[in-house]
Amino acid sequence: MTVWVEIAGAKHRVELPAELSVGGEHECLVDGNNILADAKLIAPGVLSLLVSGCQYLCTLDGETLRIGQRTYPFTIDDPRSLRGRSSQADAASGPRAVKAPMPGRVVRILVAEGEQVEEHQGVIVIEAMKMQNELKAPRAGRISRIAVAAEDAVGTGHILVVIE
Amino acid sequence: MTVWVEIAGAKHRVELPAELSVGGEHECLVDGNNILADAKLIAPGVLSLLVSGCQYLCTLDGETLRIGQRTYPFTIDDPRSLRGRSSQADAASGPRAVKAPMPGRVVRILVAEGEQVEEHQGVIVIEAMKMQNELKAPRAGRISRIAVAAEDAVGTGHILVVIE
Amino acid sequence: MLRGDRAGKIASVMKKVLIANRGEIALRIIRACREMGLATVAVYSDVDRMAPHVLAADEAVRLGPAPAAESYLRGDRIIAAARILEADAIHPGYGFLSENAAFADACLAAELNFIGPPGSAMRALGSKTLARQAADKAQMPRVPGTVTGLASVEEALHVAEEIGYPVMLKAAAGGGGKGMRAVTSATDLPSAFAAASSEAERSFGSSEVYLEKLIEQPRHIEIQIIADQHGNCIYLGERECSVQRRHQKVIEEAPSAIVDEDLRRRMGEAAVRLALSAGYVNAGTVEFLVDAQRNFYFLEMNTRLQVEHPVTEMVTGLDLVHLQMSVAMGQPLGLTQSDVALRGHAIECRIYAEDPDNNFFPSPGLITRLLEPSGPGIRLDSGVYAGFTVPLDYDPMLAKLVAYAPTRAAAIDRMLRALDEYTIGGIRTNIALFRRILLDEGFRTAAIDTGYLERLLVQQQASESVSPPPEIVALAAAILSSASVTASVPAATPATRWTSTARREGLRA
Amino acid sequence: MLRGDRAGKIASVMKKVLIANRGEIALRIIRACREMGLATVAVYSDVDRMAPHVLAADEAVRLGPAPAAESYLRGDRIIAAARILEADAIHPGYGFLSENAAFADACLAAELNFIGPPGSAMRALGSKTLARQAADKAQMPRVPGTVTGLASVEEALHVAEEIGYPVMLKAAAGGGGKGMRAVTSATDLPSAFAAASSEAERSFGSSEVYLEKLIEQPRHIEIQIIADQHGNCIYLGERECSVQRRHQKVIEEAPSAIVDEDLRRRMGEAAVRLALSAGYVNAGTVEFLVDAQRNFYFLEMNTRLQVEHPVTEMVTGLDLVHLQMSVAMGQPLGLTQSDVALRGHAIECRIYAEDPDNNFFPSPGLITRLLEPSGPGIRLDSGVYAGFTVPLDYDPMLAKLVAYAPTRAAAIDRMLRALDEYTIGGIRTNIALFRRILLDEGFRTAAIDTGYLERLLVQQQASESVSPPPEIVALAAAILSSASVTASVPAATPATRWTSTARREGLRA
Repeated sequence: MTVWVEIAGAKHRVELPAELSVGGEHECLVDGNNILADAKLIAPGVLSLLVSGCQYLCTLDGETLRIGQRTYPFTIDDPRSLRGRSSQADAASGPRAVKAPMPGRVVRILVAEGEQVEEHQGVIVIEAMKMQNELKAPRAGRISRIAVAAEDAVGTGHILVVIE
Repeated sequence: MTVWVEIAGAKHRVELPAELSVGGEHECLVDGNNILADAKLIAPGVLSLLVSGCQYLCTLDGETLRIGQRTYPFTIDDPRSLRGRSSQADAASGPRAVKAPMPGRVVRILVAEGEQVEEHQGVIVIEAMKMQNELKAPRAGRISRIAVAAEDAVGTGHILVVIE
Repeated sequence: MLRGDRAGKIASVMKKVLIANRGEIALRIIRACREMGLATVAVYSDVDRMAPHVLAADEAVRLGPAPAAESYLRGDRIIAAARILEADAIHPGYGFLSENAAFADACLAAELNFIGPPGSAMRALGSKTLARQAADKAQMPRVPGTVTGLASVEEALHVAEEIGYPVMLKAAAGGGGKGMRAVTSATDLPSAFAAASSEAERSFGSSEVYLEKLIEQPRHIEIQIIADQHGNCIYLGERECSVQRRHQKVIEEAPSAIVDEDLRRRMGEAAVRLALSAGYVNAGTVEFLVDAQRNFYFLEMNTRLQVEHPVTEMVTGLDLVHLQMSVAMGQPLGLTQSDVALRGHAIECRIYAEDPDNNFFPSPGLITRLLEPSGPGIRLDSGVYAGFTVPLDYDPMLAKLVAYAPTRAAAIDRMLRALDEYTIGGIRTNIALFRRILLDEGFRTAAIDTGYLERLLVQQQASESVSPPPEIVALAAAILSSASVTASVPAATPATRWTSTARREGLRA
Repeated sequence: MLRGDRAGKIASVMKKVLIANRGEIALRIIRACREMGLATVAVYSDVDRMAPHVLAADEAVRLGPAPAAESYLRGDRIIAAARILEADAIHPGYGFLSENAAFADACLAAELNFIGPPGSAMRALGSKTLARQAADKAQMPRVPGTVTGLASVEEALHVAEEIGYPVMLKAAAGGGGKGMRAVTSATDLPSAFAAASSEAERSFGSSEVYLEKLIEQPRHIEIQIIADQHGNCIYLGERECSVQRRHQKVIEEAPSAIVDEDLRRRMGEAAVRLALSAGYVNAGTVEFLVDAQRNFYFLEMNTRLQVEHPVTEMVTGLDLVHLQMSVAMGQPLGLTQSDVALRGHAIECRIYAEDPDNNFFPSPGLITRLLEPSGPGIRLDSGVYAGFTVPLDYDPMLAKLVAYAPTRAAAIDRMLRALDEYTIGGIRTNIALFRRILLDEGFRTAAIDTGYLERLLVQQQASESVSPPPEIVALAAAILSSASVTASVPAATPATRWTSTARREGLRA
């Protein structure tokens, strides 16, 4: 099985044997280099990787890999993976949505539909865990839509305001 | 759904509503008595039961229920349950098997096939976790079969010796 | 100093305690009750039915919907629950109703033992301006400035001239940094006064502000005291809480690296004087600012158990919640000042559900995976478990991780080890931030003040020396991702329809 | 007292430590190394690839198949692994090779720093008969009896007559209760002598037995000592380990309820004299029997870190493994006897995979569920996790649970609270047994001796007063059973083919 992994802007080609489950070491190819790895899944999302005597305890959390105390955001390019490439929707031009970065409640809407806003101007305030957070406009433009009202509960990624 | 539960020799008829999953309290019938219960499954096998203000944290371990620090072995009489009634195989008369009470290795066999043994006479020694354990004959009789040899690895419930 | 016959009668029958709080502190108090043979009643809002404090209690009562105003702040419902379930005492924890004098009074009126100071002491020491007057009476050094609210901007200009710039405007009813403005010259004062007043009005319903000399790069050091009903009051050493972000404590430690025996005694005796002057009973904390010359200035008094009380427990060997209960039962302290000795060093990290990489946004939600540190010198007071959904309605503290060791350096290194063992999956936390602080030379040399962390956060983060090679990272990512898609067998412990429903309910809330 | 130039050279370069052990003690040592900035190498047998100590280490090396004789006892392979991975020190933990003088010598020969006493000190104090001779030289009280093996039954009869019955026959090379016989009269001695000799021959390959006066209902109390390479040696108070089953410690505590300052000093000074007389370096324990009149008698010396060292750490505030490392690096202790003070009380429960309801049969296997205690005053040194398969090849200790509190009574009640929070599912454990002991009046009044637990176990177990009504038990059983059959949705975190394979592998082993 071949998987492309993108970490910190660099793409790596990783070839894994079909059956890693049989005990002992396995030959894996990373960018063409042979790595003899003893990989054990300790629990779902928790992997112990033993390579040349070094032991790495790796945990998966969403799209982030953690090894020791270091974290590595990554993307996978594999048709069988649940995670595709990162979305290209947030392009630089075209309408841009202000989305909720966390679950919360809408406290105040600071703009009106049709209003012109500057980049980094505050557009909406949402509250969670006793903290109010003012969300800013990602670019200058005109408010084309306000998708929520004060007191609304919103989830992560919920579209709040759209700027054209 | 009706379930018969046997605990410490007493049988209880328990009627549960079909859908316990909807939040809040539910009417359950135990031996004909109505109990208003708020039941929440915290994790597989871990239940928080709230009845008349009292909170019981209950955990399931095999055929044993634990509430607080007390444990209650029980059996369920429900066609849909994975656990049937407890096996009736270990009757008082007829051939009796000496089974391994834990995984281990056979260290010594203390009897020979055809030998007469007394009740509580040692018949076999198995070892696990640096402890040797001598297993005794459950009743007097003749050794009709020795199913293992020294150094064999055995699992829990594995038949070791049969006494007729 | 006894609180009268009635209180005495109440105190004599303490068998069941209602804990009017949630999260780690409710669990911590339930544990103390269990250790003392006291039955426990938990209270909960709709989103907390499966919270750890409910699962740990003998009895539990629903208070109402998620918002605190409709649940944990409903003193009437809490008192009603206590009466129905025949609890004889209420422990308020910290936050919520813990410093509400009217609630303390209402408990007393309902013949419930409020485990905390009497309402009168709370009133005398709870308001910042009243507390400053009490501090003056107790001959306690405090930051030069007004002790009452400023009537006008003219008065503010006059006082500022007298004590000298820079000065600080503060809301009298305030806390948490709201209604505060630093002012460096007379020209800036009028606009700052207007802004602070209106922010105070918006935040606390009172526009009253007062003015103090600004202490530059102060350390925040506080004294833990405990007083019984018989007039005994002692101090249990200090805690240093200078590592703060937006006036919220992030790391606390005991003892402070800059407090010696003499300074500890002088601060401690001042704190005890203040407490005794107000008829204080039970545990309390007197907060001070300490300047570079080790002058200390009274800041305010917290009339309750503090979040950071465990570091004091680690270095004194005492249990503050046990002491709170004994005192509330009318027992004498059983300790004199000379019985209190500090040994070793303890550090506490407040583990928050927030994302340090993204403006510290809160991060409530389902905890999918939890690996907790333990072993020598480690104490974890946690309020979550794997499978629990952290509600968005309350403060973001998930747990307090405490490390104890013979020296400050060893405690720091032990904390780093424990942080390495700590994994909370599914939500973002500030665990990695602590690693950064604890490796920073400034923190390690105790060169800290209340502005330390904000300065650190604007610095470029140094990359760590040891790090796995990129091909190992790629390999691990590939294997873990493949594993998650090739899942083909049911789990060893299959989740049930109930669990899934419960999780959906939690997420929906 | 320095171990010569070569040892000095070795000691000066300690950067990476190989831990020649498994389970909780390997993890505990790895944690200490991490806290001290030392890299770690774990070793493992085939059934331990996924053991916690491997997952916690920086590097890991396979030793061989499951049986200890082919893995953890293979000193040659361990030394080879240390050389290949360029470790400069080996910590042996307890058990396995920890008291093997030849292994300590082999480490030295391989220029590896053995973190423990020199082989010479182990030889002088390791054999029971040699140690008794050393104790006599150090003017240490010991149980009256022979210091060398008995040549014949006639000599045995003669000695027994001299010291008076009852007497105890013991295997010189023995331990764990094997080759021991109590004898109350001369008529019984010949048969007991023959039985003890042949049991000693079978168990230890040597039929040598010696004879001691039998101390009736003795307490087992031991002194922790630590010595550096510069001739400094101090004692760190005592531990009481009288709660035993089949000569295996079950509960340990510090301090002992019957040891006062004077007795502690006399026992401590005797222990230090013995250690110094043998050129002892590093941590060690001198075990004593104490009779009803508080006379103490030397029993034996353990030339290694003990299982129960945490209770000493809790009451002294010190870290014994950190001290072991410092001493091995050639550093002076940095502590004098007057720096050591005991504070509060600590109790340790050894959590075993065994079934107290079924003859204490061992219970290895897959841990399906794990809820661990934590919070104030609780330390857990564990060697397992949920999903780990406890191998049947090693000793059954899963974890050590330690409770600390200001008093013995509070520590007992705290331990009860922690035991209530502890759930280990899938295998049987002795958790419930501790509850029974800690609630027993005999234990609570410290009326314990080495026969205490065996006497308790033959008593009828009193049923506890508080218990949920039968209908609640029935309801809970019904709901949990139904839930487990109505499972219809996949788990939130689906297990993968790998996990399942891994579990099958673990179970098959």
